[in-house]
Amino acid sequence: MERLIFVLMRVVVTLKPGVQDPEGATITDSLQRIGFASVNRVTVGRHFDIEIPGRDEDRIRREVEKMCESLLVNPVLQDYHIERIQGPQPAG
Amino acid sequence: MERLIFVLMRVVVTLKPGVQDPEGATITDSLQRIGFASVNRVTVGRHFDIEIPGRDEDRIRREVEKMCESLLVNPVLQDYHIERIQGPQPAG
Amino acid sequence: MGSEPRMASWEEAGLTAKEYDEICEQLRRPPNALELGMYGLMWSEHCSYKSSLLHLEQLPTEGERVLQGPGENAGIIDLGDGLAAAFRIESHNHPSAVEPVQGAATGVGGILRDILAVGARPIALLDSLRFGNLHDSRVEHLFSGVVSGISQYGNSVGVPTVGGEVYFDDAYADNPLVNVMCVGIMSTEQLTRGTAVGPGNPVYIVGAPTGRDGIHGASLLASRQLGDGDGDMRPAVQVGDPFREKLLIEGCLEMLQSDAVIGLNDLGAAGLTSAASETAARGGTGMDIDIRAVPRRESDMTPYEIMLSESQERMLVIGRRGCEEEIEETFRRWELDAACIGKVTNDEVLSIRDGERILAHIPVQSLTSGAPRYDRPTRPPSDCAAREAGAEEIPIPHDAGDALLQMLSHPNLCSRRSIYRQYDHMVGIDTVLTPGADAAVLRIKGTERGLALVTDGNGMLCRLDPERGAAQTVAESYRNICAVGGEPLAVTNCLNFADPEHPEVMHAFQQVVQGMARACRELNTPVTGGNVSFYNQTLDRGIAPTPVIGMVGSVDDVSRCPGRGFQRPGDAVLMAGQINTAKLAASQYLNIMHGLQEGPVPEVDYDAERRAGELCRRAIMEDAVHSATDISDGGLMIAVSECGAASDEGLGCRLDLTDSRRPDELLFGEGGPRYLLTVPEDQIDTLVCLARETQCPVERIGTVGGSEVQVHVNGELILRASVPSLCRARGEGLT
Amino acid sequence: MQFCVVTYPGSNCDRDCYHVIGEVLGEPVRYLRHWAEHVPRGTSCVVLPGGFSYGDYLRPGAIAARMPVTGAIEDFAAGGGLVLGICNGFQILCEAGLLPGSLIVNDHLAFSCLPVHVRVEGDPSPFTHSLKQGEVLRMPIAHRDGNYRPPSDGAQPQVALRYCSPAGELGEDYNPNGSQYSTAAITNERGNVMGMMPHPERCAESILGGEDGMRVLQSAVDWWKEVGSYGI
Ligand SMILES: Nc1ncnc2c1ncn2[C@@H]1O[C@H](COP(=O)(O)OP(=O)(O)O)[C@@H](O)[C@H]1O
Ligand SMILES: [Mg+2]
Repeated sequence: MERLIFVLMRVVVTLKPGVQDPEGATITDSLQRIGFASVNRVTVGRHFDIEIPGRDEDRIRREVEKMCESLLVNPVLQDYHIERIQGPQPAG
Repeated sequence: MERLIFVLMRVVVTLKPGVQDPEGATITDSLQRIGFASVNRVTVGRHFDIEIPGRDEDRIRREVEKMCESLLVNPVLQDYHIERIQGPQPAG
Repeated sequence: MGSEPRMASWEEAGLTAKEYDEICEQLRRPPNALELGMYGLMWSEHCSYKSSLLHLEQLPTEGERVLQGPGENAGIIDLGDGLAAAFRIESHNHPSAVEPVQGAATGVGGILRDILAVGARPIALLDSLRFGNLHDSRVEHLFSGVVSGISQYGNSVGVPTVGGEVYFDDAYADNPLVNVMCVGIMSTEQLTRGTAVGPGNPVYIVGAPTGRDGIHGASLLASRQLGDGDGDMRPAVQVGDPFREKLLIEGCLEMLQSDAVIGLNDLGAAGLTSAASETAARGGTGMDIDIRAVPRRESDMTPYEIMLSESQERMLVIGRRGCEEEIEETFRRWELDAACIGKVTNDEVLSIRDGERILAHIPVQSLTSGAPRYDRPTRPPSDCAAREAGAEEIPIPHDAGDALLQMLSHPNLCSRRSIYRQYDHMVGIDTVLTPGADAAVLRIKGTERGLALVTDGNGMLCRLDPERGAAQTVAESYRNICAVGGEPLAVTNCLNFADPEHPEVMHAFQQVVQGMARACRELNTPVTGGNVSFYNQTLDRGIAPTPVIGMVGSVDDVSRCPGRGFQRPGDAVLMAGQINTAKLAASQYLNIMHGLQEGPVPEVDYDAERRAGELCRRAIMEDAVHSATDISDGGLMIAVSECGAASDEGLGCRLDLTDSRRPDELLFGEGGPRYLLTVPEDQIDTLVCLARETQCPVERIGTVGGSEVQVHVNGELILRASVPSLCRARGEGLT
Repeated sequence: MQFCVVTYPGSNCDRDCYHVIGEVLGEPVRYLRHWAEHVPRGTSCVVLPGGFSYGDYLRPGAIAARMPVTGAIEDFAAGGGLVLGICNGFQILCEAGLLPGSLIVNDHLAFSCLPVHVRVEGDPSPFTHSLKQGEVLRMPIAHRDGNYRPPSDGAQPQVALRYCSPAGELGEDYNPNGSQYSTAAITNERGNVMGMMPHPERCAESILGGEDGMRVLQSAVDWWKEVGSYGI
């Protein structure tokens, strides 16, 4: 029997430029207050690490793109890009 | 007058292995439900992009490490690593 | 004067050629680009009410309890004992359609600041929502997003969301409605008007720095319909910061304890332009503002952007000269920036400067009351006759129990628990009756008294008959307040309509206002304020006319407020009011079971309404009832089922009716004031006396007991359902 | 018995706690602001109220835990003073390391505002002093991040309350947020610091549908009278 092979992709989501980031602003403030006076700005983003079976990275990337568009990313407020973290390897 | 030079560092925070990830589990579920049946697992993490003045990247990296330890990361639940996104350049 | 290259033509400012000429005339010169932009916002439909004002003048706005009527940031009514309540409702429909979470969240933020602006502490929120059919995944996305936005913002600022309503109808598929009402409480001395008086007094902008977000929100997003190019408007989407809002609330309320502050105004639609010109207009003064002093989020913002930005979580504070330090210090303690951006003047002109350079110079009255007013053409709808069709032809259901379960599990009638569970409805520890009751009741600490609050709207009725539908909406709110023992006091309203330039829409608008005006006059609930939202239309599909009423009542003794749940076996089930007039026409039964939205909408019988309301209220305040509810959407059986489902012990009841009408009409018919009361045996006499005194019919229709709802008509058992099965059905609708 | 209620920026149950302690419990109470560097002398109990300190940004309780007053509260607790963290207050105490473990997002991800039942557990603490082990209380919860996770070193915290059925049984069905072992409240080893997700101040008056919350607060007062301090 063939073992399943997985690829691990990371979707990195950031706020669109110009969109307000109250969380980032509050974190910046707090860092300054607790002694990191020089911090100029902190912005917050998130990522999704997606484990998906297959070997064909192009196909997988397109699949992940579709996931972003249908669920993971809010196109009104967020931008994203996809990074490969691990190439095909047996599931962990 | 000299212009301030900034470095942009990214702190990538991920859940420690074994920590419950209700959000990741729900997203995995939803993706499967809306047609991405093959997705094996999604985990969720976040990142902080920190703009900090200076040229000395080593010093800045140490500074950012201190921020992680004193506020940004909860060591009970989270791991982190620091990436440089942009080297020294005038503030944007 | 400075010139702004970005907007040159009146069209881009959202104005007509005639309006542009009018501006030139009032200014006695052509406006420059910045001035034109300011006019564009202030004369937009959203800010100027240019299509609606003429009609709104019909509304009754005065009453012994009214301390402040329309025109201010919120209406205020006197509660006695030196206390007053401020309240208002506002829409955030367009922003929520573009980005449901943030659109709804910032809607909550906006209405909170209106209440804060009159000097009251916000104590309650209510949300009135409309969406298309939930089977559509796009609608589902809007629905869950809106609920989560309200929950995120309201919970975080610590103002409980104590009630609201939600309906699903294809009419809202493209244009969801998100109306939020806020209620605040204050001592009567603390009434702060949004006025700028006293030339030389400093003007502050407090809270968030001004950003590029929300530019053109009022003129473009809220004052015209959504079209294919919505994507382009997306940069206007704003992200709410409830944390900063909470600090603003606490900071401003603390500031109002001292007399260092003369006036407050929120920065909402049309941002600084509107806040400055409206406070000056109310005070009969002018204002001189230096935009250099305005804190900004981005360094390269133009004066145009600064004056038109609708960035959230900002307030305009008119201080007293000499108190600058106290003002700045108080806000600093709340971690808020207070920047002095100018001063009050006596020239009745709004001057905008960049340092020494004057950028705009406009008479205040020209921006505000100078806006045009339109008497837009109206035309009754052409398909009126078709809607009068009767309900006679529809088949009588084989199994009334099945029909009941089907009705109960419909999204329009089912339990709303999955929504209000996500809202903190208890913070503030005043919520005596939580969501799920006919009206929310909040106690007033330190007294026995309380406030009863409700929102209500019915687009289906208003589409069938705008005038009667609007009157019925007011009546339904009235019933909800009476059903918890409250005395209805006053009304705020949000009028959600399609394109006012369409004569049929304008006709419905005019009819709705007329119906609402009559009902509010008859029921002695003056209108203290409101909001109009036009252009809820996508291409040629407009929403149903949807006036949403927010009503405030006063409860003399909150310890008497009953729930609607059955309490004790053996209690008599009584019906009070217009007992035998319910019809299937224009009912939820026709809508849900037969897909028919038709039939004449009944006229409100105001005498019957007042009598029944008084009976219910007095029965409650005399502690004669164990439970009370009004019978509304879905008719008698839905009300009875809700009483069973709300019973802590899972009690049912047995009803014995004598009636010759069709059973479905008897069980599910709607119309007229009807209250369902449960009364211990030894209090039945009290009810009989009250019935005589109030001249309101009361009839015993059954007895509480068992764990089933059973209905016997003329001695024959026609419906039987276990209380757990009713609960299950009610729980299914929104999952 | 002198109480202090802490107000962090974004706290929103501070006024509720203040009202209940002063008007219902009838004990002296004052506010303590986040910049304070000391807990006032004579204070017996500090209450960290619910709400959204710092907007719950970053992680609930994380920023508040780094404010000066939290350090002062740590000293106060070390000296034996009583500390009660409610909801967001519980989150702050975990973030500050005064209590072990952490509170993550509810397993169903949504905010939940509803009444639940909790069972009093065995380990002694001033806050459960007057309650019987196994007794069931009804109290409201209102949170999005109440899913308790014990520390990763395997140490088991002292549990004061667990979510349960009205009859006191434990089980998935009665656990509103996925907390490990249905944990609703824990104390530190000494027992003088307690964190709880349910809101006792929301059920301290019968007009609001119950008075079980009073029993927790009254416990602390009784304990103070009967046992006295931990030596402050
Ligand atoms: N969107 C909402 N937000 C909060 N509470 C709601 C919402 N929708 C409905 N509710 C609550 O659910 C209950 C039932 O609502 P509804 O069916 O409109 O009541 P009624 O038929 O008595 O007018 C009410 O207590 C109402 O306040
Ligand atoms: Mg009702």
